[in-house]
Amino acid sequence: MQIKEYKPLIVAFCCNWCSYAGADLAGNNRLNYPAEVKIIRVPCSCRVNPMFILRAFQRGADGVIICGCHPGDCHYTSGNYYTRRRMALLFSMLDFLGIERERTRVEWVSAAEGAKFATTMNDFVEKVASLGENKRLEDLRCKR
Amino acid sequence: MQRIGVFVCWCGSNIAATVDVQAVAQALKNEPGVVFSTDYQYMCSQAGQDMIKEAVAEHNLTGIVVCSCSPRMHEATFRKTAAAAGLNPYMVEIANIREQCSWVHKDIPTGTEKAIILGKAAVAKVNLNTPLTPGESPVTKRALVIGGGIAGIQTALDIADAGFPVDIVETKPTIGGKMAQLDKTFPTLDCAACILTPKMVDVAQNDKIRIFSYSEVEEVSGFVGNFDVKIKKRARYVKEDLCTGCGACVEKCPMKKVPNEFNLGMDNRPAIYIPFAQAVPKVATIDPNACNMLKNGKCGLCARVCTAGAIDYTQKDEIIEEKYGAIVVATGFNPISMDKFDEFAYSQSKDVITSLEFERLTNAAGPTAGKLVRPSDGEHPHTIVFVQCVGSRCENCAEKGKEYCSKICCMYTAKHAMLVRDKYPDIETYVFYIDVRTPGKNFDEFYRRAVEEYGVKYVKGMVGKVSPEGKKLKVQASDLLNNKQLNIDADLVVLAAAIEPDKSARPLATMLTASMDTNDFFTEAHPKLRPVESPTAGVFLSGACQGPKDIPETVSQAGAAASKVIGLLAKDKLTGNPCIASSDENMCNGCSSCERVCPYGAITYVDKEFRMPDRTTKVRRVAQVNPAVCQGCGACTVACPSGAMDLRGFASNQIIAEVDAICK
Amino acid sequence: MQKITLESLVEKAVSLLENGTVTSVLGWKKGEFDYDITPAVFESADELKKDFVWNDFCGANFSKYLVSKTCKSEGKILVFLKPCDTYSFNQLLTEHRFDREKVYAVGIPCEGMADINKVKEVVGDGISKIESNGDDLVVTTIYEDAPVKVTCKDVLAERCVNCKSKRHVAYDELLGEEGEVIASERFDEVERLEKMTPEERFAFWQNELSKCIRCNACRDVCPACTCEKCVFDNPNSGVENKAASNSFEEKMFHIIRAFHVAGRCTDCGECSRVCPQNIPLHLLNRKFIKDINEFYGEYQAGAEVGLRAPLVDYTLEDLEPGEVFDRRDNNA
Amino acid sequence: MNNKMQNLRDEIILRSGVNPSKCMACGKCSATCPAYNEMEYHPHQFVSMVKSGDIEPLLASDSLYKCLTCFACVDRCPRGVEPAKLVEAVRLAAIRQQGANHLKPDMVPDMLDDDMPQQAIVSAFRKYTK
Repeated sequence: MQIKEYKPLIVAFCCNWCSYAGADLAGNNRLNYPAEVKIIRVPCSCRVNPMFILRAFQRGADGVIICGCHPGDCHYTSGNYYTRRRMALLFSMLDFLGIERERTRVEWVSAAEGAKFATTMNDFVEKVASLGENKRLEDLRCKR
Repeated sequence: MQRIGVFVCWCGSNIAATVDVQAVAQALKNEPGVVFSTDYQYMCSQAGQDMIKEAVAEHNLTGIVVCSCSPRMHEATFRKTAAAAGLNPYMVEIANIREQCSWVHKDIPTGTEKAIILGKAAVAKVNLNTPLTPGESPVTKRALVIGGGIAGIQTALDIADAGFPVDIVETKPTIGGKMAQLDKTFPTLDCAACILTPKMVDVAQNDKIRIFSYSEVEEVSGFVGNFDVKIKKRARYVKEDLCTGCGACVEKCPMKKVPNEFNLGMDNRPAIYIPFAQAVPKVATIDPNACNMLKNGKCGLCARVCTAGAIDYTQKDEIIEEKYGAIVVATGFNPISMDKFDEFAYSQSKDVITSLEFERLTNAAGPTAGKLVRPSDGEHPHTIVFVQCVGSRCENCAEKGKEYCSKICCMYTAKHAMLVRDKYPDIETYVFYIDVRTPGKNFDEFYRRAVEEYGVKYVKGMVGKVSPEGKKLKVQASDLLNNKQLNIDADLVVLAAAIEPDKSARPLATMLTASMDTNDFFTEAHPKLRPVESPTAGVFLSGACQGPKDIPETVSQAGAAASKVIGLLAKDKLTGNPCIASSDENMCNGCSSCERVCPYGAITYVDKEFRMPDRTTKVRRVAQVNPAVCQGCGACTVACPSGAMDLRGFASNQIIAEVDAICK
Repeated sequence: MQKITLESLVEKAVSLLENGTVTSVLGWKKGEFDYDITPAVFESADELKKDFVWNDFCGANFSKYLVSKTCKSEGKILVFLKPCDTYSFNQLLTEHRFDREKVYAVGIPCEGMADINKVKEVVGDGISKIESNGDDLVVTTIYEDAPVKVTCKDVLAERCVNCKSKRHVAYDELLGEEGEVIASERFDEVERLEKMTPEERFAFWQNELSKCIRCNACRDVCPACTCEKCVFDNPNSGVENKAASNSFEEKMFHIIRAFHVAGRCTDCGECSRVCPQNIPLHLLNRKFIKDINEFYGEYQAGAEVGLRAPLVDYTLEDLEPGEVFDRRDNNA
Repeated sequence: MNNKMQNLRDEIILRSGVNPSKCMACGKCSATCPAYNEMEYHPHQFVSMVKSGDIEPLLASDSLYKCLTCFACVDRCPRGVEPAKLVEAVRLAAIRQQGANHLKPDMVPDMLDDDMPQQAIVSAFRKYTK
């Protein structure tokens, strides 16, 4: 019997102006990263509601990463500063509830950092894969 | 229920090589709402677009999903296609299966599987799309130029030339800026005043241009096309409309020992002054920190000699409120302070000067009437050492210098050395350089002439220290090409100080919500393609406030900024981005969280009456979004605890639908 | 144990009603038992004299009631505020949730409220009567003939053991003596949890939150949860659910609720007081408060009207989300 | 550059913590160096020669012992290259070779005279001896 290799499911929220463009650049430069990463485009990282993150975990995501412009470079001048506070507090809370802290991450990726995008995703997928399936924040009804 | 058409693009082999496009089209056929699904070699081609239009007509589609390259590439194209087919352009969603799929994954099963999931997410989103229409706002046909240097002057002249009124706000008593302080200009060596002052006169005489000199911008609100600006006109204690600029008051003023900022403190001026002969407006200004009459009421001489009756010791600062459609920032630059560069002995010796001071020292209208002498004793110098890159290209000394190349120093230093040798062939001139950077029309030829024809001694290397000894300045430097350490007895040392943005730029940027880089230079909307626009709509950049620039570059950028302003003011109405926030008044608590995070001040509150289920009425405070100001970042949607605030085009339920589709 | 007497409160309320300053009074009323005190609106001196109560079980924070009370009635309402209630009062004012002009706030001192569960631990079930007597509570049960004496201090509610302030930050009039802000040890329990392994923490919360029956009492009593419509009741929010059908939704509800009140929660402790399952919900809020204090500087919601809550603010030098853990690991 | 030199270069860079690639060849280190005229190779040459792996001549040169470690070059360098630290690392590489101590105990008696502070000899001994 062949054992199916465990592949984590990663949801990446990317801001339209920097990180989504950075992801495009990774594509332009043919830089590989795992296909388990699925990108959702948002106008700014500050559009990402904690509810979206929890929803993703509920539906079976194993890791959620939020990418935005570097602090100071936000297209909307200050959106990512709010993201930074919100996510620092939210991730700390998830950790407080015993959720593995490696399952969540915020990374600043500029439109020029295609290579950083690919490296970040490779690294994130590897870390999440080593944790195995997300069992602490899942909804059994939503299991595949 | 939507009727969705799915169009999967091959992009030649760009997508088709790693994604089984037919399988994707087939798989998406079964998604809820999808009534038609197909694939094609080049969806963005005319034939591909026609295919979409036909399908819309044939299948009565209400939404479109294109699985293709990045939406950053062709979203606009397909929105236009949808509009041409009679659909609302915002009923289109793109699944990015090229940059974020086929190009990053290698094998077909993986690529295809991911492409299908991305397609499903796009379908899930389109199912919840609603037609969006952009809002419109009027345009005030008047421009504001902040800064009256050559950048601001050129921008204002060009805008006025197109027939639009322009106001210039300048903090100094006169326009002219740094260029007015220069002697000659490279590479043609025409005198700065000769080419600048006619432009200043043009500004003064143009009836479309108003000059607010000795003024500053106090407050900016509003948005592109509709800025409300408060300008503080500082009291100059002279009635501008009455003063004829005759100068009698300047001559008679008994308080003559005020350091003259126009000559960088190298000589003195009276308490009432006109910065220089060609000043515009040519109006006297009283320095309140120096004038005895203003300080303790003892004098009043200028009022007695003024035949025009222009002196007014009771004048107060005045606030002028005006509406503008566009704002141009032209705040310019300053040389950095040399106080921290102890090794060059700038604060120890009067004979160590900056290049800008050197300009004044050689200028016919300067403190020495153009005679080049040592500032300490007025003697003729025999050896002059020029040091380049002082404070520029500093990596570790952020508190001291700047990391960037100041760009203009190589050329003006060559100019200085050449002019010295031209006028005083007996003076030895040394230029210490790290690199000589001359990328401009006729620039390198100019530098070579300095070396070859004028005998300026260029030494590759840096000066290590300057120590005043008696009347001389001992200069210790390295000559890297000859592998020697040089010791030169100099009479004058000229430091090519790095330049930095004017200090007024930072608070101004905050007022304008325009972004800046870490060096306080204004950021352009795109470094290559939109170099004269700020990311903040309606704010434009002219001159050195955006980065170091020489005069030819400044003037061309000033013209470019003007043409962008003209393009904006020529419109009667602006159409906005329809993907903006909106608040559901039935759910809004009026708690102000959204207002506090909005970077654009787009949210205001009104008290509104609501009918309650028990037929009573209730007045509640609710948020309202100004569609012309909102840029659609979505910060408010997360700040809002009740979920009353949502973002059109990226609505919460749409994003959740995408999450669900991906995690299914 | 309360130093201020019932009589002085009633007297104040009656005089304000009679001189026309207020038209109604928000106060406490006896419920089915002596210890289940419910908030009530009184409109006459007779009602006040008959039903108004004030004892060691008057824990209810009235601030939230002002949201609905002030938008309906025309006249002013008198509200009695204990020190911790005044923080919620200010926070609601910051958020423009009620009309200050329609409120007459009387600050009253509080010596800490009793927790009926702690009383029951001592005397057992079947309590038929509780009376205050100096520093003691005299409890009569249906099973015992003689009443049992319980020292108030021993049955003080957790939030009162860790009282953060006996100072009123808002009032129109103050009865009794003003107290001080107290350097409490309220974060000790949060710290204890932080020191556990993630597995232990997960087990702790799994155990606690699985008790949740989604009665929404925590939300309904919370002075920060005054939304016109809660996201969990809104079918369009994407997260609507009325009952927790599994462990995820319990967590989802409590995480989101804590996040929504983060930076706005004054730590009044009402959520834990009303929880019928005795889940220590205040720990979630305190975790956010502790983090905010550590990451962005000390912040007490409601300390003043108009404060900018930390989540709608930022500085250029804020901590990166990834640094949160580095920092904690280094401190540990 | 042979393998041995490559290793030596990497070791020097590692030990000094200096990144010679940051050098923009302005020569301010050499311009400011008080021991310039005593040295065969000057501070900027140390940076450039270490960068290119041309280390053998440096190891053999007396310049290693002419540097006063006054750190003027470190203070003035606009790029934060810190040439003095590089010189120190090369010096260490030299004296760590077998028998390459620059100052040997039997040389000390000759150096003793009334003008020379003994402390200077002790610190020189520390500096120039493995």
